[in-house]
Amino acid sequence: MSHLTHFEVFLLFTILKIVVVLVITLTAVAYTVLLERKVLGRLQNRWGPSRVGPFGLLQPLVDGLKLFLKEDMMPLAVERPLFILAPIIALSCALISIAVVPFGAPTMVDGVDIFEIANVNIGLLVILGVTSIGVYGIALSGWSSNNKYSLFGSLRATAQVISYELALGLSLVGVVLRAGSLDLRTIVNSQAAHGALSWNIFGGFQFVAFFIYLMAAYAETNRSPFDLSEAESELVAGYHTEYSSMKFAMFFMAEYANMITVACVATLLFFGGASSPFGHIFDHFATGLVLSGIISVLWFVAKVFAFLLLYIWVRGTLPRFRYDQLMSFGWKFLLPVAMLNILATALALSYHS
Amino acid sequence: MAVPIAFYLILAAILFSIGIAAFLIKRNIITIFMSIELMLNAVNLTFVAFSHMWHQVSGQIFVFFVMVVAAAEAAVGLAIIISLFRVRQTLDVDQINLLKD
Amino acid sequence: MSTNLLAVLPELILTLTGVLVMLAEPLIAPGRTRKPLGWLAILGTLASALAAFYQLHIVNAHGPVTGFYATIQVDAFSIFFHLLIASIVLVTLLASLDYFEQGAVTHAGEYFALVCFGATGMMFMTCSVELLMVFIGLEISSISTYILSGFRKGRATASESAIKYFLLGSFATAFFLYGIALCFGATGSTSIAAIAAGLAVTKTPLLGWLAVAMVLIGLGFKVSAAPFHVWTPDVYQGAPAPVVGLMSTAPKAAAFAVLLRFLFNGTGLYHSHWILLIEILAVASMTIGNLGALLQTDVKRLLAYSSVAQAGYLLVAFSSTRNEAFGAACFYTAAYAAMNVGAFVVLTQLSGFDEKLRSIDDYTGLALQRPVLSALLGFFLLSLIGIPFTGGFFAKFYSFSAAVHGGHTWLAIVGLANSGVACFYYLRLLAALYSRPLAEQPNSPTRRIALPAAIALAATAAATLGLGILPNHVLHLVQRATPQNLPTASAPQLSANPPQEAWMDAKTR
Amino acid sequence: MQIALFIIFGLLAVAGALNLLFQRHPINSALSLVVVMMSLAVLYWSLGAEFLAAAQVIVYAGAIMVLFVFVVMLLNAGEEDRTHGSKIAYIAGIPGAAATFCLLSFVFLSERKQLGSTEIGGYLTNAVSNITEISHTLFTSLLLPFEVTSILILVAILGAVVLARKEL
Amino acid sequence: MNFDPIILTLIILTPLVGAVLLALLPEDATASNGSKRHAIGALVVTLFTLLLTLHLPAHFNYTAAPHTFQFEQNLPWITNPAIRYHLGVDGLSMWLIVLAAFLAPLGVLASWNTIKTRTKLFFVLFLLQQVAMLGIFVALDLFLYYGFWELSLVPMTLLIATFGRTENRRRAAIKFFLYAFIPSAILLVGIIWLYSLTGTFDLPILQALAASHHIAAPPTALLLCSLAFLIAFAVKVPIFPLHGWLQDAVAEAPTAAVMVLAGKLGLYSILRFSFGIFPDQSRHVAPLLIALGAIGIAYGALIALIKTDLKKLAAFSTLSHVSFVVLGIFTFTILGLDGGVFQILNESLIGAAFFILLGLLYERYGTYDMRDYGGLATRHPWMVTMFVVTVLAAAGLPILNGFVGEFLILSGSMQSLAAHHILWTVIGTTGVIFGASYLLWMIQRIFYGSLGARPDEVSGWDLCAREHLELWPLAALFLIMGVASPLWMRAIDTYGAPTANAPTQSSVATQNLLPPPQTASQTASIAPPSLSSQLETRSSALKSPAAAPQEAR
Repeated sequence: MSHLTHFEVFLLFTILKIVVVLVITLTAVAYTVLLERKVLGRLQNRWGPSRVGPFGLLQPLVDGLKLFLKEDMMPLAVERPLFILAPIIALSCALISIAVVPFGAPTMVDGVDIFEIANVNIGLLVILGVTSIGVYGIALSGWSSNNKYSLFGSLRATAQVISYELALGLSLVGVVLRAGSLDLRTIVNSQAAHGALSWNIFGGFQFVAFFIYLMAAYAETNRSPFDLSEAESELVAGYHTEYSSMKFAMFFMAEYANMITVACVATLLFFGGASSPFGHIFDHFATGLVLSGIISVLWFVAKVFAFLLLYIWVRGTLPRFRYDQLMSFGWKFLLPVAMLNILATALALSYHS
Repeated sequence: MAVPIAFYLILAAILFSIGIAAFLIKRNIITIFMSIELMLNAVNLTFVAFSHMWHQVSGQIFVFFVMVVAAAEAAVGLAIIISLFRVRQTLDVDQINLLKD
Repeated sequence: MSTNLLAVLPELILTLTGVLVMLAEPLIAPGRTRKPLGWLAILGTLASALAAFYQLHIVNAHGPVTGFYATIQVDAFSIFFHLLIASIVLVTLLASLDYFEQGAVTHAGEYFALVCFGATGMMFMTCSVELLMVFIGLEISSISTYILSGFRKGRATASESAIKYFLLGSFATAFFLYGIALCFGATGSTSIAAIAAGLAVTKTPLLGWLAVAMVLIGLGFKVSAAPFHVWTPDVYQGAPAPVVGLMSTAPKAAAFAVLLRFLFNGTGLYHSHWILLIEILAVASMTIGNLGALLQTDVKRLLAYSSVAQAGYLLVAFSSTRNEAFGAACFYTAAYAAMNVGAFVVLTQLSGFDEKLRSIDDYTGLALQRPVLSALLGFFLLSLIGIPFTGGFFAKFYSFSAAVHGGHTWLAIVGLANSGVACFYYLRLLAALYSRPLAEQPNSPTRRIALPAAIALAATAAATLGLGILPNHVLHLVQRATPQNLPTASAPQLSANPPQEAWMDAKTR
Repeated sequence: MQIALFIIFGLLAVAGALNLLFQRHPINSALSLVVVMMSLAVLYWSLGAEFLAAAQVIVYAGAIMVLFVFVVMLLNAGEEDRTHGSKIAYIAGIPGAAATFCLLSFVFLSERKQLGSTEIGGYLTNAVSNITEISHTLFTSLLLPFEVTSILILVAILGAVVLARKEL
Repeated sequence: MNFDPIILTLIILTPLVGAVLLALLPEDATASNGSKRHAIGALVVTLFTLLLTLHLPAHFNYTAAPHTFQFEQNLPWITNPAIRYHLGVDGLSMWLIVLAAFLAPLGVLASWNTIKTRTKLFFVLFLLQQVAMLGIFVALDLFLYYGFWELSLVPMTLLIATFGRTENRRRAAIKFFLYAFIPSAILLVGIIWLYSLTGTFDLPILQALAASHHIAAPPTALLLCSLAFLIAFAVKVPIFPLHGWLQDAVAEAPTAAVMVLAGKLGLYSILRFSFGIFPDQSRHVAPLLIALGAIGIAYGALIALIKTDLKKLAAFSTLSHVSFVVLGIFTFTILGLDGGVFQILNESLIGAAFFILLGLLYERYGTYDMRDYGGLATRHPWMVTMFVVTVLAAAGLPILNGFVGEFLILSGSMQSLAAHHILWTVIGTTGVIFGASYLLWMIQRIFYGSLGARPDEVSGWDLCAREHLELWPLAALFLIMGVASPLWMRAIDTYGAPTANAPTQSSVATQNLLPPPQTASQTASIAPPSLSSQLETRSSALKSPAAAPQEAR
């Protein structure tokens, strides 16, 4: 590749990374759905999908096919442009935020870090920003549907997302304070020294922050027990009542992609990201650059997977909140606690230094 | 290729002027409010451009504060709009005309 | 006490008071009177005024104090405005203690807190020498007044007043900000001292001029100088009377303080340029304000236009030399505050929470039923007209003579002509008050004025009279208070140009 | 790259602003404004203000404008009517805005040489990163405004609660 | 104890304190026919004031040199602008003060029964009016004077607005106020302009400066400034074309207020300030003023002839009378000036008596329309006597006071024929004849002939004791002043009026040759020794304010 300029290499690698990550993410999305259905099934003492393919492994493919091939219904009274735009916003925002996630140890090939699409020194802010844009998808879908259930759903979702974004952001401040940076790699590195002991959640005493983050993230992704925007017992299907076929699938994918993003962020911020939980103890087993890179990626994936399981587990066990409970929980409990956490962290840090 | 600072400033001026025009022309209170936000954004761009020019970070900090203030203003403004709508059931400025001689 | 703490002491006390009021609010059962909160706020304001006196003591002994990396500068000028604002707030709070008892307002606690916070913002405006700080202070004061003006919720006029104030106020803020941005562009700093230094060497003077114009537009809105006064009548009409008393004086005083500091200390170099704009503003305000007031039948609207005109008279003072302009403008602010707050306190007392009395005709013969209040209102109106030996007279006198000394005799003449026109509409109200109604009503039992309101009235009347009889002391104080730019801790950008070389270095990095 | 970014996103911003002006439904205007803000975020980034770019997206596009959209949806605001008032406003507004623009751009163009030009990323003083420098300034020389902003926010919260709360 | 330095302050303060006390005194709600306690209070206060003022003629130095003031009190008050609390009287003002204080209790008595409601408000305002009037007469600082001048407007406006007779009162009040206020704003401009030139508001200093032509300004500007003064005073007098407010105000105002409405304030101000500070300029416009005065005499009398409303008739009669004074003083002869000053006193007394009498009629019959009256002489013999005495005094019957004034004025006007056309004297003299005719005709229509439109309502109630008390002192004064005028002239002569005979020190032309003085102190050094020493003493306490702004710059 010597005839390529540095910039062209960079461009090529980037495109390649995007494609690969996109494919993997979408596949992960599909199989997260399957995972959810299976785990939920087991939790509820039933089998879950099991007919298509071995253990139902082909189910996501078939579901996808079905959604693609179904007739795309467009109700008459909708605001057409926004109605179409909404799922696109939702999905693209969900996918874009993956771009700044470093899912492996820094591994340079031709001067390009192959385990992270874009190295931005304000990666955390980018994620927050992009996810905060994602709410437009939900808001607009409900409004453009011209359906009162949809509108209610999207109003709820909007209010909920705005409310919990505060707690979410504040919960991350402690981590940022510890790392002294918004760069995700730096944050990961700050907790890589002694393995799990130096993870923010343990060594950094950020378990309160993690708890808040978890709550807020569930609310941000409109997941149970905070899935009020699509509470089928009250609002039919909430903001995507009027959606069908591909557009519905996009919302669906957006939700699961968001889950994955949240899981990634949690991993990065609280669980040492792609670093090994055992610190550098086993480093000598994987001395090669690529091997150590791949192992780090595996650690990362494992942690994310654990999170996804937690998501599903929570969904299987916890009942849905009432709307006012949700709001007062966010404003009156999470927010103050998050502030106290910041205060405590800052005090502790200043004491240490 | 380098872009003259003046271009950024003119872009900001365009946005600011459109904001003024929208403030005067739009008839929906919320949209009027939005045009104010547009004007603030134009100012922010000016600040950032000058901050770049002077290599002074204080311009960026000013923008940061403008954002905070804009958020506070949005909260209050929208609350006022809601309380107004509760009483009047309209958002049209031409119908918000009880206060006249 | 550390310098920083000393520098923000009055503001700090007011903020704490506001917070305390908010914290104490839930302790009072719903439906119970919120007066204790009001008293708490009053005590806090008093404490803040005392703190300002303490500052004065320090400043007298050791000279001006800067704090927080020279973002604020406590000098006699700022202390004067601190005291003025504290007094206005004090009077407003006293007058509104009972006001909120009359109506079914459940947010009296929040009202008191908001007044305290708003006053904090205004105080910060007057002592900041960093435009960012000015901006924050301005926003605190503006936002709290937006809210306060819509405080009689459920009344269409209240919300309407609030939204109009809010929209036009924010619009003005955008201009103000643009002005600051251009200042920053011309000098590379937003600190007033640095701007003054930077403008002397800037290579982009046009930006500086534009900046001054934009800031003038923005602050022109805030002080309701014509042609940026359009919000004033509507807002004053719809807002609760005590709040109008507050917002027609305190934020304006603060805005004028900013204007003084910015124009004379910051962009004094461009005096010859902005003086033209000031002249236009002054003439337009006086003329439009007075002509507008002539056509009004609603008393609050009338006073709104009158306040536009008063802003014009005040701006006349700016056309003079530095020291004199400061003296005259500060004196005017104080006198205007005394008489205008007084007038609105009387309106509050006469008209009650529901504001039964709206048009001038509603006031016919009121002097016969409420003699004391009417006499006071008459006195304040006379002061607004500018009868000698009231505060209003000397305010105008100093302002106009400042203009004459500054070589703008024609401005003083326009001002005088306007004062003549102005007495038409003040008199209409005054004559209505004192003319016997067509049908002699039976003597209705005179409502007693509550003690706090009586104190407020006595204070404003005494201040108006005092400024009229002994203007010297105040004038000396304010003339002494003319602030100087102190050298800032962070050295201002003194280069003529953006640092191109450094930038080149950076590029090659 | 700088010029490409500037042209693309500058045009996008102007288009968004114009769309805000010409759209009659508030929600469309709001979305146009979001477009403007996002474009500006890119421009900020190109001028070396990464932190602001992110803040622009998070605060402006992600919070403030969402609030706008939320209120539009909540109040179910419809399209605005063409009224007599709007005609007057057209007559007054367009020339006023045009005059402002002409004045501003005249000044900027005439000072163009003095103002210099930009380079992508732009560098501030030799600080490690934009955020470090911002936070350093923020917590030293501009500490007071930062602290006082809390009062501002307190006031805003207080006001929003007072005004928007339904009376029983 | 020597009261001299503080007597003037006491004179002003007494009614002021009285007003405050009355304001604090609660209204007597139980009294059926209106509360009397405020009336009694006001009477006590005004009588006490009168007593204090009598100190002045008793201790007055009748041999004092012209241009000197007695009973002076000169304290620094405000340094920027240099306002001093400077009071003092001379021959011009001394009797006016006594007169004003003398009329006040009569005014209270005249309002005894007519003001039934809001007595408190009425008497408080009345006393405030008294304060303002006395203040005008004693103030020697231009600014202080202006303050009292403006203050005099307010209670009067309120009195008219509140106690006006008809529905027209609000309009009349506003009209009165505007007519008085706008010119006085011009006056203020003049005062301030003068201040900016000389750096002082102090009248004696200004007079000295003016007399020695040390006011550095172009002649035109000085003339304009003098006109600003003159216009303000002329409206207050009122001089002929500026009398628009008089008719309405007189028609509306209650008797006690009307008694002080016109005449003496404006005329005194012209004599004191226009003549004092602008002797040359005043002389310059004298022909015009003489003409206006003469026209005013005739015009007022002629209009009075055709008026049937008594109040309006009285208004025009007042116009006619004050025009007489204008005619007199602008002749700039000793005779004319003395006569003018004397006539001010006369006019006030006669006017007061006249209005009191009209008030009595109104009190009984509730109308001012002359056509409703007739043949009252038989029912009210005392009243008709008083009416006739007053009318004769007004018409200038020898041995009554009016004669002295009119005679002096007309002869003064004859003396100064060089300065103006004889026609004006002739017209003025004709006015006297008209004056006599409408007054006598009025007597004839009211008191003689058949009973008027409502004969059945004619009451047999002649003057009661209180009314006698009001009128007899006046009637007695008419006579005393008529036969013993030197008693008054003695004091008036000490008023150093600028007469045509007095040598003018330099002409306007030479004035320009003088180096323009910059400050008061500088002026003092240029001025002749005697003057400069005087200035030195006066300005010793002054911090030459004209220089102050320059320092500030």
